[in-house]
Amino acid sequence: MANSAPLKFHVPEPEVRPGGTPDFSNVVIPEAGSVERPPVDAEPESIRKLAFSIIRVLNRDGEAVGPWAGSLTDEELTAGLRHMMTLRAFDARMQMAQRQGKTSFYMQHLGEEAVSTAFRKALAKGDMNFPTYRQAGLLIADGYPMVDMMNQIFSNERDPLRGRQLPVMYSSREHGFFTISGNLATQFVQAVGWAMASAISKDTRIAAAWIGDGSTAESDFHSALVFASTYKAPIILNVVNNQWAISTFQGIARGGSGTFAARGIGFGIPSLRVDGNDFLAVHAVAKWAAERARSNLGPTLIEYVTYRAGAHSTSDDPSAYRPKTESDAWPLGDPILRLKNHLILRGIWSDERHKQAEAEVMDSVIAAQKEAEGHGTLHSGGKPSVRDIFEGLYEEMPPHLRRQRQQAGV
Amino acid sequence: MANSAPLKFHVPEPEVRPGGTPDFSNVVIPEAGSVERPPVDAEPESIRKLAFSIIRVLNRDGEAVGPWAGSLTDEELTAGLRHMMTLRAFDARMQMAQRQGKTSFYMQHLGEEAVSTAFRKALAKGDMNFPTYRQAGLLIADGYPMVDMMNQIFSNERDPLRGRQLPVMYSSREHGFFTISGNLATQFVQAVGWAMASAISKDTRIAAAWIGDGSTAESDFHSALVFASTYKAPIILNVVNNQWAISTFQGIARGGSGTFAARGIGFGIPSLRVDGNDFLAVHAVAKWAAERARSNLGPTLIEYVTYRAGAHSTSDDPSAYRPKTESDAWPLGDPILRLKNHLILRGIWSDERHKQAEAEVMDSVIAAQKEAEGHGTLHSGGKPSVRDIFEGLYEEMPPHLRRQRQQAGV
Amino acid sequence: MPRKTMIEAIRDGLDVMMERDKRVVVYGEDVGYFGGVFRCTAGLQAKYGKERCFDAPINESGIVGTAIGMAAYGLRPCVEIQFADYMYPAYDQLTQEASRLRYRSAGDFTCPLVVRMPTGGGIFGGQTHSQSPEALFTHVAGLKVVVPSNPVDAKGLLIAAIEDPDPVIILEPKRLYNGPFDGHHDRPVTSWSKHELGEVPDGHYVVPLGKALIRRPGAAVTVLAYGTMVHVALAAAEETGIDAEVIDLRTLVPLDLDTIVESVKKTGRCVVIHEATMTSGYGAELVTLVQENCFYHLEAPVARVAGWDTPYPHAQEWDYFPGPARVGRALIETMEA
Amino acid sequence: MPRKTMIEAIRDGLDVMMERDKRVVVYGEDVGYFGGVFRCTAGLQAKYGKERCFDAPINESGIVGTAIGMAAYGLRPCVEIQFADYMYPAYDQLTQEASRLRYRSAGDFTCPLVVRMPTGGGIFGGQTHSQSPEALFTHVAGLKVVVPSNPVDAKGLLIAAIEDPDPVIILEPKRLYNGPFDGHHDRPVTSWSKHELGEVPDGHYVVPLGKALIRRPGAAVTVLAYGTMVHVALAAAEETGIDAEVIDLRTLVPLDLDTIVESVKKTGRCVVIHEATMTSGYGAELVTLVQENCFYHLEAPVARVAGWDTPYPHAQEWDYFPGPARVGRALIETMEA
Ligand SMILES: Cc1ncc(C[n+]2csc(CCOP(=O)(O)OP(=O)(O)O)c2C)c(N)n1
Ligand SMILES: Cc1ncc(C[n+]2csc(CCOP(=O)(O)OP(=O)(O)O)c2C)c(N)n1
Ligand SMILES: [Mg+2]
Ligand SMILES: [Mg+2]
Repeated sequence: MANSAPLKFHVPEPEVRPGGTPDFSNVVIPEAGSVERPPVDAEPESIRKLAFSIIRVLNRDGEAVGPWAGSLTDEELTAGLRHMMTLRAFDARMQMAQRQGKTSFYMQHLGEEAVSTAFRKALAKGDMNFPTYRQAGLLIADGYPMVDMMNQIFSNERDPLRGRQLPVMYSSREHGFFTISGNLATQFVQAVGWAMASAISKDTRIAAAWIGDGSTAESDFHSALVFASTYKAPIILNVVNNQWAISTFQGIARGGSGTFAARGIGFGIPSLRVDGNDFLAVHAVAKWAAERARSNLGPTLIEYVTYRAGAHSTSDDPSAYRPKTESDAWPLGDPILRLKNHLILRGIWSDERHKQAEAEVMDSVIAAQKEAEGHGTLHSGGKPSVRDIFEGLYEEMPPHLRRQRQQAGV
Repeated sequence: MANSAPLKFHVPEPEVRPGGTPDFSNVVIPEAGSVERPPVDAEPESIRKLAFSIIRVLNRDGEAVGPWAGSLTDEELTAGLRHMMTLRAFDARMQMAQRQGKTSFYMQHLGEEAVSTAFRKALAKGDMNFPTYRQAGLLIADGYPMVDMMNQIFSNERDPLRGRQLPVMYSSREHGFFTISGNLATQFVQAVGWAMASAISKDTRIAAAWIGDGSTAESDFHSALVFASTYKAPIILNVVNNQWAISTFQGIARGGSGTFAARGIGFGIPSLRVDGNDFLAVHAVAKWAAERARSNLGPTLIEYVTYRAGAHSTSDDPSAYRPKTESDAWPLGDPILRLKNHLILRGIWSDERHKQAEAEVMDSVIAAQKEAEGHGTLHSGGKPSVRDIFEGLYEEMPPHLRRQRQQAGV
Repeated sequence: MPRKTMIEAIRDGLDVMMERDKRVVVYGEDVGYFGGVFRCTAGLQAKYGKERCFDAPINESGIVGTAIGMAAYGLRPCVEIQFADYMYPAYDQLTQEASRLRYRSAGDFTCPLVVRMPTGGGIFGGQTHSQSPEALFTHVAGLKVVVPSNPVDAKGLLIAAIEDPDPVIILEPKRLYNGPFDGHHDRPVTSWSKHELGEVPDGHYVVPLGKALIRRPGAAVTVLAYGTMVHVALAAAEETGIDAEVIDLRTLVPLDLDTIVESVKKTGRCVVIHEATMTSGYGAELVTLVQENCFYHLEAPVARVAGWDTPYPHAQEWDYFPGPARVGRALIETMEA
Repeated sequence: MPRKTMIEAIRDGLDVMMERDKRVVVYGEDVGYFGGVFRCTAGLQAKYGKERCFDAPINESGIVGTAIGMAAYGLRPCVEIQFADYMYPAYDQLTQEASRLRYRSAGDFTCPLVVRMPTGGGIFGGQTHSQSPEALFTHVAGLKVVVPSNPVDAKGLLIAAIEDPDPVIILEPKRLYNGPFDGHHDRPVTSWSKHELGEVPDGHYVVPLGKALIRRPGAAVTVLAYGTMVHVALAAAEETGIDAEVIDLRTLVPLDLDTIVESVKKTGRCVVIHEATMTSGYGAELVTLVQENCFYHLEAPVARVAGWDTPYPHAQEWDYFPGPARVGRALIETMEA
């Protein structure tokens, strides 16, 4: 062995870095409509190739084609467009509010609006999402009041979480939205536990777990797959592959596997990849997975192929690690534009209605913001109380916290 | 959704429980020689089916057949047989010593002797194993003195680990045997780090990680696969599937995946299953993987299909959770018997030589035991010192430990 | 009243609660069919079915992580970590998730979760079957921490924990499972059947969280102990002849500070003992609270007796364990100080 | 001498060691190409290549686990955990593996590993970007624990840690990265370029582990602090006019007990402060050691000022942070006691 060649250390690198020309030629994109739609009870082994393809419904011309088309009505589609537009407008305003010092932090969804808004419509009332910080579309599509979201972001006197949580870490049991954790991946396995509990209780409600491409590297991703696979939990395991963690591209988490959906194969879990910028495809695949879960067929893993067009958070500047124009080169396009074009082609939408809707949406966001700011922003106006530091940690406040609260003079 | 049928909770169960008739009819066993031997640089995608088959060399008649045969010389084979016999005799004596109170604890290898002894011979000097508690064959096949193993087991005055470690938790850097941890799976990802370090250092040495079927459920198994896949680490990832954790059968860890080798597929890691009771097959597959690692082709995952014929440890009684005769029904047979038959067929061994070898092996084990017992056993004779509690935690003893040592009066 | 070992008492507590409350589910490694490596769940799967008591994969983070999800759903999971030494993979879920669910969601979600784990040494378990990690939990806001020292408390505290609306960690001293143990490892083993605290009432009863108990009233010095060390403390008092007041804390968080302060103000002296490593152990918190609250009553420094600041060695177990001799010495020194 | 921020000083320390010792490798989340979310490793990949400084998957257990393997191989890994709040997934590897490798193998394998992690609050980071988990490390035998309070120490302690043959955890108070911070969040930000401890010598030098430093000599009361709290303590002394002796511990394990005891014997009073939650914090250990070693010199109970026993809230950050007002009050009370 002394004569064998020296070993080499391999570190994956993205195709381009700042200064280079964006290049997505390595991303193989199947034709819309070309990927089969197996029955929901197909043997996982028989559909492994779905983990290496991309299910798409909207083609370049804006038509909905193939076996995954047709899961939504006209009304649902226009509502979906409005949800995505609302999310984008909401993001724009909150991003600005952060720059104005009205909050400490914000995280936007730019380019990924289809994923959470379309997904929410495939679930039923009572189902529970375990989201990350980039699925506010679940709330918006379910009609959670924007002003409550903003109250949380501003940590003001009406903040439902009483100032305790980082901005965007919403919680709404009523809207099937589990309290967000700042620790990545922890919620992914909790979701499996929730789904197990629902099965144990002979309930009909299912769970949906959410995780980013970078966070699939975390151990709790594995734990979730192990438990979901072993107990056939009624759950949808969602991986949002937006190509980037913070400064690290998805290759650092993914390694040699080709896709993130591939991870599910090793657990016998049906695993699909879908065009995350295609509202119709996201909805159709989510519906397929929800039906599986609800029919006692067990978990499904879905990888949403999308692109994080904005910065990771307001603390981040992506131009330091990727070409500025990379987002424009992203081959799956913009989800709002794609759905808009489809609706126009479908004859139920127009450029004028779109402009008008944009204005309406922005008005409603601004109105909500005005209302929320009336209750205060991080550094001015109404605030949660200092008592809120000590309250609500335990159902009943133990003596040592009572003493400390007293010391704090509240 | 209110009308959908209630969910059901699924808990996997082994085919039989105590009182039932052992049944391995669900274990599909391919013919010896029937599985292809791809080139070491084959694309992982092209050899996925190796994760769902079983590579075997020795057939029912004791012949070595197929593309994986021929990796060992006559001398190596007879040496291998002797190593397995030694390990079995060693186990028998130590098991008894535990019952006699000479040590607190022991873990045997009954039925799994081929795995570690054959594997060791596929590695080179300087390579590093990160073993679990059930790979003492690595030491025996590498010529580590049995008496030192026993000194450790007896926690006596010559214990190389000075009484600090649970019995069987050996350590020998010189013999490429990493210090064993009582915490499952932790060493699996450390092994990847060692391999990365070797590559970073442009060294030629490779690493081998070891884990049991039950322990693949642990998070560090996932961490290891992520890092090995991303950095193409020069490592062999070994999963010893002996069908049982403690009282839980492998289905609890494996879930719906069919095999443990399947886990590697989701990472783009070439993954093979091998007959763990077939000395020749184990060696051939290990050699293939070692060549891959040493040629900068990255990690390989190997699942050894074997059966834990004995109790989990001396604290365990398997008759409480599986039929007493299940071990006899195990379809892959006994590794020692199978190699013995092959050697006889090959004309280099006989029943008489075997009997004689058995006696010799037992003599050498007994001689080693006598010597070790001369240095003490757990409750009598020579002991490690009380100073050893305080020493060697840090290279230099910090003041607070010096104070405590003084308090302890040593 | 029937006499039970601590194992039987725990099993009985689980049984009572599974019977009363359909939401109670029990799982962990080897917990289902086999009934746990210490047999604390034996018979429960047969009685309540695989949906209420089942085997888990060897993944502590997954066990606690799924249990958090179940608790948030509305069940009352009571999970077992096979040894406290193996809780570390679950430490993130326990300390960053279970502990903060109620707080961070302002009560929108809660986490009524119980995690049981055998703890402590004295069984030649070496570095990885002997640890006492209680201080790693007491430092974490949002958890409650319980350490029973006998069968009757073990059952009553367990029931209280399961009924508690917040996450509770129960550290069960495994050396006490089958009998009281006072540290005299070279004397014949005694069993709970000969001990009054082995008298465990049938059915439902509660030992409230946050209430300590004076095991031995005394006037000379206060001894603060929990788990195995309660028995060691009683032996040391007996053997030194010092009239120690031995307080069994039972719950570390929330702590029954009133009982402690009242005792120390009376005795003027205090010895704190635990089996865990000394530095940053829970004993440090106890000493601190005593000197904060009783400074002007103290006639001697508060003494600590604890495990050495090293891993728990296998062969030198009895030189590591803070047995009655070491505790007795501390009592004498504190009396003479 | 050049003035540097703490970030620049840390980067310089890494640079010096990577230059001197080929075995030093640096990795972590966003650490490679980008140079770390706090920029502590900026430029190192460009200078030393991807083999010496690289990006890691988001898996803290994997980062520390692989680093342990590298250390056992013979390298000197120095890894970054992006925030101390995210070290929990690695807690098993740190506390059960890195800490015991040398001990359990009787020196056959060792673990010269450094783990850096930004710690503490004051940046509106909420529950998951503000934690101070030092007590979760000080309780674990086999680790060393370092908390620098300024650029010159940060570099010298880092170099000492990398050269140390055993695992060292460095908790870097992120609120100090760009300037000294005394807790007056409503005053203009000051920078290290205006502070003498921003004077960082070029090249190799060491601040030895286990040595505290008296930042302000005084006769009235001893203040034990580390990290951000050193600056808060100095401000409180200044503002109350109390002649406090402020000791910057710098290393928590091993602790410089001699310096502490000498000071408290002189002053007869002591206040211990930290930002971490109070109960079972490292302050409890300090109080305990002071009362064990200086009991007969103490004229008042040793006081503790610490974070409340709750998660670190986002909006009420400054009501949580133990700032100069709270510390000042403790100083006054201790003087009046
Ligand atoms: C346990 C843990 N480690 C690290 C971080 C810091 N962190 C926050 S977001 C992030 C990147 C996550 O990337 P990805 O999973 O792809 O999600 P995305 O932001 O792209 O939606 C990192 C490293 C964290 N929050 N938690
Ligand atoms: C982290 C951790 N959890 C639990 C245990 C207790 N334990 C020791 S061995 C074992 C079973 C392991 O089964 P497997 O991985 O199949 O290995 P085998 O014993 O069959 O070789 C368990 C649960 C442990 N040692 N470490
Ligand atoms: Mg991402
Ligand atoms: Mg096994």
